[in-house]
Amino acid sequence: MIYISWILIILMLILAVVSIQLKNLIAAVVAMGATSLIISLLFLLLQAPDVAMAEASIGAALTMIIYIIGVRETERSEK
Amino acid sequence: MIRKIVYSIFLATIVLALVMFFAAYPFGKNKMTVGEYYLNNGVAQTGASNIVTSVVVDYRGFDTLGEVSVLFGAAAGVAILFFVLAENRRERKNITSPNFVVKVGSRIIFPFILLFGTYIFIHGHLTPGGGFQGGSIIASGFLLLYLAYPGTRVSRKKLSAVEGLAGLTFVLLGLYGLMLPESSFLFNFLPKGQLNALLSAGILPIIYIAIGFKVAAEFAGIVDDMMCEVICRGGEK
Amino acid sequence: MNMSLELLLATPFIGGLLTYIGGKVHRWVRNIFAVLFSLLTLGEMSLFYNTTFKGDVWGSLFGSKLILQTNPITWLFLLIVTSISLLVIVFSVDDMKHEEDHIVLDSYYMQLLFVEGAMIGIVLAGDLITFFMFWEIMSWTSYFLIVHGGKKSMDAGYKYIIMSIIGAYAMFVAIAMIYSKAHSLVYPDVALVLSQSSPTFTIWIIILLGVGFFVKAAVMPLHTWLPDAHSEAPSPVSPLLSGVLIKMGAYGLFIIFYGLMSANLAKNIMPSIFSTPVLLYIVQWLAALSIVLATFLAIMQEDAKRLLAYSSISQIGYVVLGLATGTSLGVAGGLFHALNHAIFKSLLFLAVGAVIYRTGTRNLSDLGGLVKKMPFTFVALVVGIIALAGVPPLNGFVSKWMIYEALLQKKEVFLLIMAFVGSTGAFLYVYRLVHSIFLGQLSQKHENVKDVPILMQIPMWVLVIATVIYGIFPGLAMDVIVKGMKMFGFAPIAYNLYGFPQGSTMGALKVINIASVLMISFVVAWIFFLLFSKSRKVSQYDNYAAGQVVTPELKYNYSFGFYMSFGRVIKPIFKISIERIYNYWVDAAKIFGDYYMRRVYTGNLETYNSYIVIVVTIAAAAVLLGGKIW
Amino acid sequence: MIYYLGSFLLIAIGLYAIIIKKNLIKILIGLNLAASGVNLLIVSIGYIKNGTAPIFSKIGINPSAMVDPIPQALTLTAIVIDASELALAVAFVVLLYRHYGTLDIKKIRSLKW
Repeated sequence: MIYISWILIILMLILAVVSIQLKNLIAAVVAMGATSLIISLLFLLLQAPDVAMAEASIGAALTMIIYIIGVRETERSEK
Repeated sequence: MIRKIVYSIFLATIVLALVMFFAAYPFGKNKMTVGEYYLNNGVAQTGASNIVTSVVVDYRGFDTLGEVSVLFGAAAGVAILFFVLAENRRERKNITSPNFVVKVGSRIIFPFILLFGTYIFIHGHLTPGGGFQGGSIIASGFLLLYLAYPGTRVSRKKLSAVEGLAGLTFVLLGLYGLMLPESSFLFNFLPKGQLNALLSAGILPIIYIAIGFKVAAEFAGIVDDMMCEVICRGGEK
Repeated sequence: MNMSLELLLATPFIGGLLTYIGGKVHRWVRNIFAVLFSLLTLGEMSLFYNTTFKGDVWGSLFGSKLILQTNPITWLFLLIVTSISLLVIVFSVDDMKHEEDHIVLDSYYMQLLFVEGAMIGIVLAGDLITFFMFWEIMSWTSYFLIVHGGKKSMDAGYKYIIMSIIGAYAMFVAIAMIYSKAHSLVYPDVALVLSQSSPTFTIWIIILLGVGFFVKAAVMPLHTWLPDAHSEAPSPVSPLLSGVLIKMGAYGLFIIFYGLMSANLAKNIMPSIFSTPVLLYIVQWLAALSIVLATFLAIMQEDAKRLLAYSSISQIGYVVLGLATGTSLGVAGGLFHALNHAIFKSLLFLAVGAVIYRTGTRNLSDLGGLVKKMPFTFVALVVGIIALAGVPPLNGFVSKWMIYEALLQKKEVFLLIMAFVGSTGAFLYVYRLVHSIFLGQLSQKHENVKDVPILMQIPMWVLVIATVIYGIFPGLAMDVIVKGMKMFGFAPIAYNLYGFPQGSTMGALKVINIASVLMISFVVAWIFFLLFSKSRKVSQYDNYAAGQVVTPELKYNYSFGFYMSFGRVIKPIFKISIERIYNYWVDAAKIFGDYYMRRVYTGNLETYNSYIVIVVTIAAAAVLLGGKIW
Repeated sequence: MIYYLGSFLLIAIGLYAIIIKKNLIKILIGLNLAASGVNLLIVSIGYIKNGTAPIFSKIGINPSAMVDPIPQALTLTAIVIDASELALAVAFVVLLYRHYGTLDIKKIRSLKW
């Protein structure tokens, strides 16, 4: 069981690095959303279902949409 | 490049310090003091089976009030930024209409999302979830609606009425507690009821429902402002 | 006599809401509601006449009971609040017509009624929580009233609310300190705790509460909000502010000096000067300084409402001076002067408001010669200034006389001289007011000015009649005051309807006699003036100025810099201006910001971000080196 | 322990983005990642080995086998605040872009002197 958390955390870190290194901002934002989703899984593993729900619905969904709208209104990619 | 190296050293220091600092708090060991009290007495004192809820709404209810106010401030800030301060308004963009499947699907799913969100915040004191989660789920339902039908807008007046009423409920319930002889803000004056029954835990579900409405209205407002910024600017206002 | 106090308190608030809703229907519904509800409040209030004591528990907060109570002293202040509010609302109906936005007007009337309700709450409060709650409601609603007056009033209101908040914080700290000791905030409990705790504690409480009341009463070092707020507020609001709102500060001082802290207590915990406890003595001096300095400032004003505003500071100085004497004569004089000042200052502000309504200006040098155009307003203003200057038979005389007498009996000669100077100076500035507005030459653009509509005249007439009645029959007010002061442990003063009989604590005084002597001498002087004057009447244009023939367009009779020569004499006094001290600190802060803070706040986002990381790194390094952050 | 390490690294990655990146959206992403890392750290402090969620879904659950509810409650509010603040920040970014035509913080210089 403990490997699940190892795998998830490593995946989370990789996604985080990807999200700050990608030049395409939409892709970066999506990677960040995926990071949030993995964090919400980690919350579930940490026996925090309330926080997991909040992170999944707010951190992953709403925040990502807000970012996407923001990117749409500005520039698609980092120069 | 030197900047990157220097800052990397800084960050390494920070991480190292965190590791050192948390060596004193080993992972997975019991280190509760206040939490233990809440776990042991929470059910008897608040009647809610979800202790997180009883902490959020009852023990630390005042913090939650402040937090909801921050949320309100942020929502108001977004609205102000986009509708008051924005000077150069742009032309209406051509949004490609979503396809038929998305439209019909969202029309079918939307009520269920609302129902699901409502379920989550009504059962906030019994199961995981509550006002924040349910509210944001409802807001994401509205988001779906915006995506499927670009150009639809929720009436701002109704949103602010809902939001204001919910906030007022929260504050008035809290203030009523001050008027009672026991006298504390958010005093739980209703009967606690039976554990794990829907109608239990006194004022906790009422407040969480109010929070749910407030969060839903505010996030829907934020999303509405944002979407409107993309879609309907220049056309309507 | 079964009126409940809650109903009295609730009437203006409910009325305010109904007025707001009524405004959605029609503006006359709103106006009639506003007038009716304030009339109703006045009627309910009048039922409490002669009630010696009545207390009601209306709720509880923090485990402390919330109490409403009434006694003759509160009745006196209720009379001021409700009657002036009613008149102001009646006056507003025509005066605020120019405001087109009906939502603004609806909320204006609502706020007027809310201010009235809040002040009723302050006066009726029987515990400090109720007091503080309504105090805050009063501060905020009156702030919103002030900012109705246009662009400049925003700044004035800002100043007002900032100072009010500072005062309220001081009060709040005091209340919290009391609560931590007494666990109850009902007045008798507080008095008990104050009498048992250490002198330092009591003195701190008095100082902290006093700061809050001083701000509101605009006693000298804390008065800077008043001239701006009073002059920039809409003209119907100024009488409410000046006549009523600053009296709440005086009422608060009365409560702490004689309600929370008995006279003996003050004498026991601190040394006395002239048999006055030292703190009260300081208050007396501050009040006396307010009287003199504000009078001088009022003399130098060019703006009619600003003149009256400074005059308010000086007159509230009399009230506070009287209240701080500690003798029953002085306190009675102070309370009586509070009533009198409310009446005549409201009258003056309304009269000036009427002039502004018709001419659109309040700059004294632009006005003149309006006596034939606005005779009613002229009469009202003249009555007001005679009362203000303290000439019998009008009402300012008796109360000032009582304060002088109290000071004389305590042999506080300096304060007496200062009070006299203030009274004499009052003649100067009120003469300026009546001369510059009504006498002199009529400006051509005011040829078509008419007197104000009847709804604006009625409040002035009511106040004129009240001025005369309370002037000739001071016993009417003394009746209430003496009865109330008995409850606070003061020795009764002998009085009768016409003044004071022989053998009372002060000498015999019968206003009618003095007034008739004055009248006769006035008539005699007039006759002499008519018979033996050597002046010759000429037409206005039969004249020349600096070699130029006077034409109707040319305003010959400028009244700019009216007291300039007097101003030169008193100039040294204004070298040290309190506002300048405040401004000095503002400038110092600005310079500091410009020269030093800009080095830190460079405006570069990267810099700010690196600050965050550097600070966190320093904290981390502290952890690594010391093992603990603190 | 891996949770601690993961959250530390997440915080570090977020801070790295905040100070090194020049793009405003990237800075916000970094902020968001750092905030998530802090949330994860706080919740993992409250974890107890083999603990259950702090919900008395049946009568008779032993309270001492439950994880700490307080970090969870605090994190719950923190997440909501993060989201709303970031919405505000995005609004600011959009307006800044309108005004300057760029997202590069090097080029947004009008506050400098």
